Amino acid sequence: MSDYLLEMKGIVKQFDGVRALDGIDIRLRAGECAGLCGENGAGKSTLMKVLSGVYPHGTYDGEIIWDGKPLHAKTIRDTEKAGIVIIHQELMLVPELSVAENLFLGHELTLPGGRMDYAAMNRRAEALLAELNIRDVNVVLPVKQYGGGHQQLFEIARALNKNARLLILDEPSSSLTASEIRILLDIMRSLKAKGVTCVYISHKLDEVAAICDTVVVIRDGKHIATTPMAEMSVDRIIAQMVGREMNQLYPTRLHTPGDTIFEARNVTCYDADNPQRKRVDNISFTVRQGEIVGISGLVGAGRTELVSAIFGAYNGPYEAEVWLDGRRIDTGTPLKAIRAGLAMVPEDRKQHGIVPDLSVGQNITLSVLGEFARATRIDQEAELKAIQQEIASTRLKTASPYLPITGLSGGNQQKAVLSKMLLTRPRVLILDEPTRGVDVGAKYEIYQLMLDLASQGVAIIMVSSEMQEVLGVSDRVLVVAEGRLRGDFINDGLTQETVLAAALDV
Amino acid sequence: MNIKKLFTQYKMLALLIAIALIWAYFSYKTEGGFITPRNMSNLMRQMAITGIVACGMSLVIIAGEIDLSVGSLLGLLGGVAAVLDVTHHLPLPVNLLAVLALGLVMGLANGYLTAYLGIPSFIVGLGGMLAYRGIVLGVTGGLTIAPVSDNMVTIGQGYLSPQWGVALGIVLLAIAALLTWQQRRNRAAHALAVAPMWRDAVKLAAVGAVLAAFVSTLNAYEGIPLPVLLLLALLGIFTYVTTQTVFGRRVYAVGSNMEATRLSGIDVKAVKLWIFGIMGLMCALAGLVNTARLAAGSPSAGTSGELDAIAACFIGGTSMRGGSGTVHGALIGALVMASLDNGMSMLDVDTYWQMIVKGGILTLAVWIDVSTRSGKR
Amino acid sequence: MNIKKLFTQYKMLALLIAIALIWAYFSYKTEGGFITPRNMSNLMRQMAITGIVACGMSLVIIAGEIDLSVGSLLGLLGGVAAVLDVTHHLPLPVNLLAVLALGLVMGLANGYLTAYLGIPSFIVGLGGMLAYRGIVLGVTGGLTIAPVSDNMVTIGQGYLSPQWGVALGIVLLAIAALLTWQQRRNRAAHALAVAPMWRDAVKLAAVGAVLAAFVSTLNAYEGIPLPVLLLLALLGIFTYVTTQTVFGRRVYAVGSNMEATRLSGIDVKAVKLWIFGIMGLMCALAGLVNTARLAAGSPSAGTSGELDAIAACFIGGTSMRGGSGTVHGALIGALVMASLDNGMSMLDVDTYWQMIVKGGILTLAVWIDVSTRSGKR
Amino acid sequence: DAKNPKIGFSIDDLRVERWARDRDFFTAEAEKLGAKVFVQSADASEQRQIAQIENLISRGVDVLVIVPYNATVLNNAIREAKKAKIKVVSYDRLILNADVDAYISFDNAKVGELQASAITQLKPKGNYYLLGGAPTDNNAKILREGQMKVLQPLVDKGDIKIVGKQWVKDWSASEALAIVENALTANGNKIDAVVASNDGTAGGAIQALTAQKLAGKVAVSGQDADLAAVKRVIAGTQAMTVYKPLKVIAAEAARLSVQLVRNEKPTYNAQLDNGFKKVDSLLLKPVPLTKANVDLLVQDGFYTKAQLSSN
Ligand SMILES: Nc1ncnc2c1ncn2[C@@H]1O[C@H](COP(=O)(O)OP(=O)(O)OP(=O)(O)O)[C@@H](O)[C@H]1O
Ligand SMILES: Nc1ncnc2c1ncn2[C@@H]1O[C@H](COP(=O)(O)OP(=O)(O)OP(=O)(O)O)[C@@H](O)[C@H]1O
Ligand SMILES: O[C@@H]1[C@@H](O)[C@H](O)OC[C@H]1O
Ligand SMILES: [Mg+2]
Ligand SMILES: [Mg+2]
Repeated sequence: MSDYLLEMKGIVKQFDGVRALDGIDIRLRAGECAGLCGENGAGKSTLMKVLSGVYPHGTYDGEIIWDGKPLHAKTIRDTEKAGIVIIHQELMLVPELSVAENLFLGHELTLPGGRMDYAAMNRRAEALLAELNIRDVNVVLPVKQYGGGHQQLFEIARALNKNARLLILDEPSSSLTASEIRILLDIMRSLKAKGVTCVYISHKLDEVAAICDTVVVIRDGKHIATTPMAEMSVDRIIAQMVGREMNQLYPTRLHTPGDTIFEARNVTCYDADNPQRKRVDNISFTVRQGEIVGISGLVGAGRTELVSAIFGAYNGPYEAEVWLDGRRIDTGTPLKAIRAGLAMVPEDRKQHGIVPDLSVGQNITLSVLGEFARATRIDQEAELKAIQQEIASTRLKTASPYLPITGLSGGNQQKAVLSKMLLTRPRVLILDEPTRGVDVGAKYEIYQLMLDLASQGVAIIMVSSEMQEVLGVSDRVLVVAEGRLRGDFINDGLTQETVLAAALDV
Repeated sequence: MNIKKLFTQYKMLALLIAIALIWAYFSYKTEGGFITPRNMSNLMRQMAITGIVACGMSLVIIAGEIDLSVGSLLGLLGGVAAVLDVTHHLPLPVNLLAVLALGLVMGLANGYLTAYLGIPSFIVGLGGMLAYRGIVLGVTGGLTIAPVSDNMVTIGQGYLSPQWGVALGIVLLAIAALLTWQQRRNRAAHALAVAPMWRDAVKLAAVGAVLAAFVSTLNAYEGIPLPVLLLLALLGIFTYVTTQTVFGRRVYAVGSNMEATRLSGIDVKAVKLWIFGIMGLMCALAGLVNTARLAAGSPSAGTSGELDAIAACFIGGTSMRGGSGTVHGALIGALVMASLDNGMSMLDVDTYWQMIVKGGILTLAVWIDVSTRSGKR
Repeated sequence: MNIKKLFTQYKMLALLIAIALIWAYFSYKTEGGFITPRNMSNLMRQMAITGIVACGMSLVIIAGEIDLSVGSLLGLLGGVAAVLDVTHHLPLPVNLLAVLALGLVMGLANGYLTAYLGIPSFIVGLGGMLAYRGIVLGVTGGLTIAPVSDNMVTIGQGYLSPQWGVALGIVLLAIAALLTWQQRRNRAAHALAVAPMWRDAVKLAAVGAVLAAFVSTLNAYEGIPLPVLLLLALLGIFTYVTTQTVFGRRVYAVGSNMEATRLSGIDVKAVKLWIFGIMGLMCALAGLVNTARLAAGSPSAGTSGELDAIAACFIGGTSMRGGSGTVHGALIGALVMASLDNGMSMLDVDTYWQMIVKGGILTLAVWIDVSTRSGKR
Repeated sequence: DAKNPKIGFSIDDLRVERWARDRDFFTAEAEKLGAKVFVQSADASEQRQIAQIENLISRGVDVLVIVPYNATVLNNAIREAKKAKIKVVSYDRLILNADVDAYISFDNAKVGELQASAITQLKPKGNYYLLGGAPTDNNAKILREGQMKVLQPLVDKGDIKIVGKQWVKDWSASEALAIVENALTANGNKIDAVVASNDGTAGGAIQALTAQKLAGKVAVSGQDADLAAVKRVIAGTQAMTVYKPLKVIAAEAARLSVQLVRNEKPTYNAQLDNGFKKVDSLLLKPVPLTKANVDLLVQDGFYTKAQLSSN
């Protein structure tokens, strides 16, 4: 027996000849909590998918030693049996089934004869959620009734239910707000106390620093270093990740906002399922030219609804008045909104951002394709030139604009979606969680881009669940809670506590 | 607004009202001829085959797939049953078992192609539609195989004796009462709003009334036709499977988010395989009833049966995208279609009008469903 | 392994090889009868109607929708053309315009129901399939409308004179050369790897050979049949639209991720509306050719034409989920199906075998496509 | 060539029982005459039939024998045949508006008359339902004309009442079943006779009657002497069928085809107008068949005794 619970040796994983993992070796001791860090596309998720049997034995090269024995998993079942449990980066819930059914999916409790034991499952589900301090959830309702934040918590509860020996969390906190993250970290501590081994992947490095014993950094599919946390700092992790020093997480703000150009009045959104319930309740606010307004709030507060209603993209009943340059404009559909000078980068990149069958370049020009039309034909040269310019200015990493966009890492996909919207040359740019799942390097570049745009006079509205980011780049911070506007602060010496208090004050 | 909400909440309500309207109209127009026990009996028998297929199809569609081969498969299995009966004089029970087994195997074959070889089910269905029809033609030599033995004919034309019918009605009512009571208890246990007692009582009374009407009407003619009985049994079984069993819930999971289901360690391929297996079984049953009804194995039996079944599912509120739908909805859908067919042909409406009306109703029904659905786009 | 990669890269290659094998086999079996100019001419004419519909259908499927009503719509529009010709003696050009306009309008109606009322296109198609067939029956009174005027018959049975055929071949070759040259220049201008000159030369030579064989074979009989000419023109137009125009790009985007496309400020409903409009136009063309070919408007014309067209698209590599596919692929798919039909019927294969083989080939073709596709699951 | 001619036989739908027998008799006779036969079944699809005829032309047949699915749509296909100097024989059903060389059939008007008069003898008074053939089949219309020739005088006299009439698409039995079921319901079972135009549709009708325990009580006609129908006649559930000696028509047709290829002059006994020209025709005599004279079939070798008695 070695002293390691897990050893992965020389793991190589290729997609169509591209090496996503290029001979990675890592080792974990029992009871250890390892942070797995790396830029977007470094191969973190892929590595964990190899480990958890999503990519079965034989579809990768290298060896996995689990508990002293080689692990040849053919399916997820095999790894779960061994005690390896993973929470995936993307939500993996079944929207039509109830919360309880989701928590037990694949491990249903049954009565004799294959019948579901609903009574037992519902009871256990309630208990599990209570452990996570979630009390406002009815476990017999379908999961689709709950928002992204809640769903992320369900995922965690489901994993806890499986009695893992090794728990892998792939960006569990990207759609959680501070208070929920705190609960998550508490749970991880108690798991650690129980001797559960963890792998924690996050781009929020302070979380890694807070919870992990060791830090494993990978870059371009290669292992860079494994270091005890005691010898590390956030700055050093970043340095290992990006391969250079980064002494600043947020660029300096140099711009000064001008006159008020944008105004949203009386935005009210009703729940699509239950038109009686208001998800956004009569919110009005203004934005000045060249101003960055951050919108903060708890998960489910209604921020996404607010901005999608302004952009004409909310799919439920709503009312909204939008004014630009003192004139009322019609933003009834995204098309009208874009024509009027608005642009929005949506929260859910996969569902609402990228068009998977188009290439990187075609994604970038999708909104402004008409501009390249000569008579009926697209002027491919002009289009390519625009694409290359955009790729250069956002420092989007792609081997060629002709590659399928699905081959890019999350951060680079995000940049492509951003580019698409920037090409429409908006006066008002709405960004909903613009850096969700984006690595530090790319984040910095996105912030820089925002500041550049602001100094060119673009009004920017940024919804973000990451408090530091809100405080780091905004000129002004709005706080939304339970669909209502709870605060409007100038970001000058503004503290997390003030914002949080407003968000919690109900 | 409120009506819309009501419809959203009780999807079936709209359909039941539609059926009531359709029946009222035809009854008025035929001076009561439409609602005579005899015609009701006909109507039920006419819908039975589509209904049986629709039971299986609703599972398939809930799982996010489709099966276009069922019409041909039904024809093939019915044809085989006829050949075994007429040419080989196989005793009925053996024949039934053989045909059911064959149906299961062919269904599993469809499932294998879809789930394990990854061929989209639409294509597998399209291919099967041609190939199975070809095989029927080969098996029957293109001829109508007749006359089928009397035993076999009974499957299609027999009746449950009136006393048994009454007994059945009472049992069903008792089950309904039991289920309602259980549901109340469960909802209470999970702190969900429990409907006021009177409402459940009214509901039960309604169920009782419908059952009484159903049994007495059919008894007033000859009793409950055997195919209708079969359909009732299937309704019960499928409702149980889809709402109470692990397999049933996994069917919804697969249709709603296959990737998530797979990553939960569920063998989604096996689930799909079995769904198609069940579909094959239903084709066998439908094929047997059809052969019994025609008292012959016809090489063109079941032609475009898949469309009727699919239409029934969609009218009954099963979603195109998978993940939601009910078996009783599909059967109500089948009843709507059968009522239209029956009523219009009693009124001697020209075929072309019949087709136009059916096409229109199908579209209209789904439109109403779509536009009252929540999260609409 | 290398072969697999080759197939993955040149999807059409597998299909072309398949066609070559099929043709070789039939030619051998019919002692050369299969590849006589006369039979090639027949073959092309027989595939024309499916091909025309498949052009439109490939757009529809790329956009993530499906249209099951095309067979009936084709029948309806053909029937209307026949009635206008036989009963109302409308001059041919007026008749053509009227039918094309009607096709466009009916296609747009399908599109409106799908895009604006949100009814899934599968249902709209199913409803339309019934309703339009009903209308045909109504319009023709269930009778075959004949005889159609000679002018009209020419559309289906006429030929392009041999000299014009040769001229056409030369023009097409020149266009191919021009496009190749343009492409080389473009790739060079953008510092992309340019294929070695000899490879492009070989490619062009191959195109030239195919064109020469095509024109000379058809000329050896009577010339290029007009429906085939129409199909060629459509191939050109659709290829241009899908690869070079804004509209075409949007069709792919809508099919690939409709929500993201909508949020990118594209009027996805309008795009869908027009796709169905174009589909309607294609049905009108196909209906006209069909009526001309039958020299009559028949109430059952086009029955199950939708299945042929859909099968052609899928065989030709169009993806079920939308977002990818090509028009030339669909036409090659149509050619595969037509070759099988034609060859087997020349060989006197029993119908039932023909159906089995067709069903099998369809499934097999898609299986090969699926299993050689990259990013497979 | 003239010595060993190639014959293309294009049949509407081999799923209709009689055509399979026609095919067998025809092929046997033609081969005796030194010819080779290519058979194609269009399965009730006009498009397929046209394609198949074109393909037969490509195969270089000398004569085409066609049972049209749709009598009116073969114009172009036959023009192609003529261009290739191929003779065309219309078999059993007359092809309309086209240049056919010969037509061979049973006297269909006579068949209709036989059906109607057999039924009127059984049910001189009462409610009649007319179950016609496929609307695409010219014979269906001639049959109806023949039937009406007998029925119209009785209708005028008020003895019988026609309570409904329908055409049955593709001669389909299941379509017939549904039509009669609903007709029975609509008329409260008050139907005394169903004049069905062939045995397939009669089978459907009788199935509907059986469900109402009316089989045998309601008089049903038919034609073709399909095996199942003959058994029904023996059992008494079907009143009559019309026996058309298929061996005769098939043999005559084979002979006629070969004669046309060899440029010999066949004998005809009628001329029928098909809208394009007066077609030389050979019309054979149908025989009414009831329980009384089923033995005729055994004598003719149409069926064996075992076939008729087996069940
Ligand atoms: N299914 C796939 N097909 C093709 N390429 C893939 C696939 N999955 C991942 N890749 C590629 O493998 C590389 C590693 O991706 P992976 O998702 O592991 O990155 P990551 O470190 O998790 O990034 P992020 O922080 O953005 O989540 C990327 O270049 C990605 O494009
Ligand atoms: N009951 C619901 N029905 C349908 N969709 C919902 C429901 N609740 C939330 N969602 C959707 O889920 C997504 C994420 O939900 P979340 O709870 O994060 O909402 P949110 O109001 O956008 O929160 P935030 O203020 O964090 O942006 C949103 O797009 C939201 O529209
Ligand atoms: O014999 C009948 C034939 O004359 C008719 O044309 O088609 C149907 C057959 O039953
Ligand atoms: Mg990742
Ligand atoms: Mg949000």
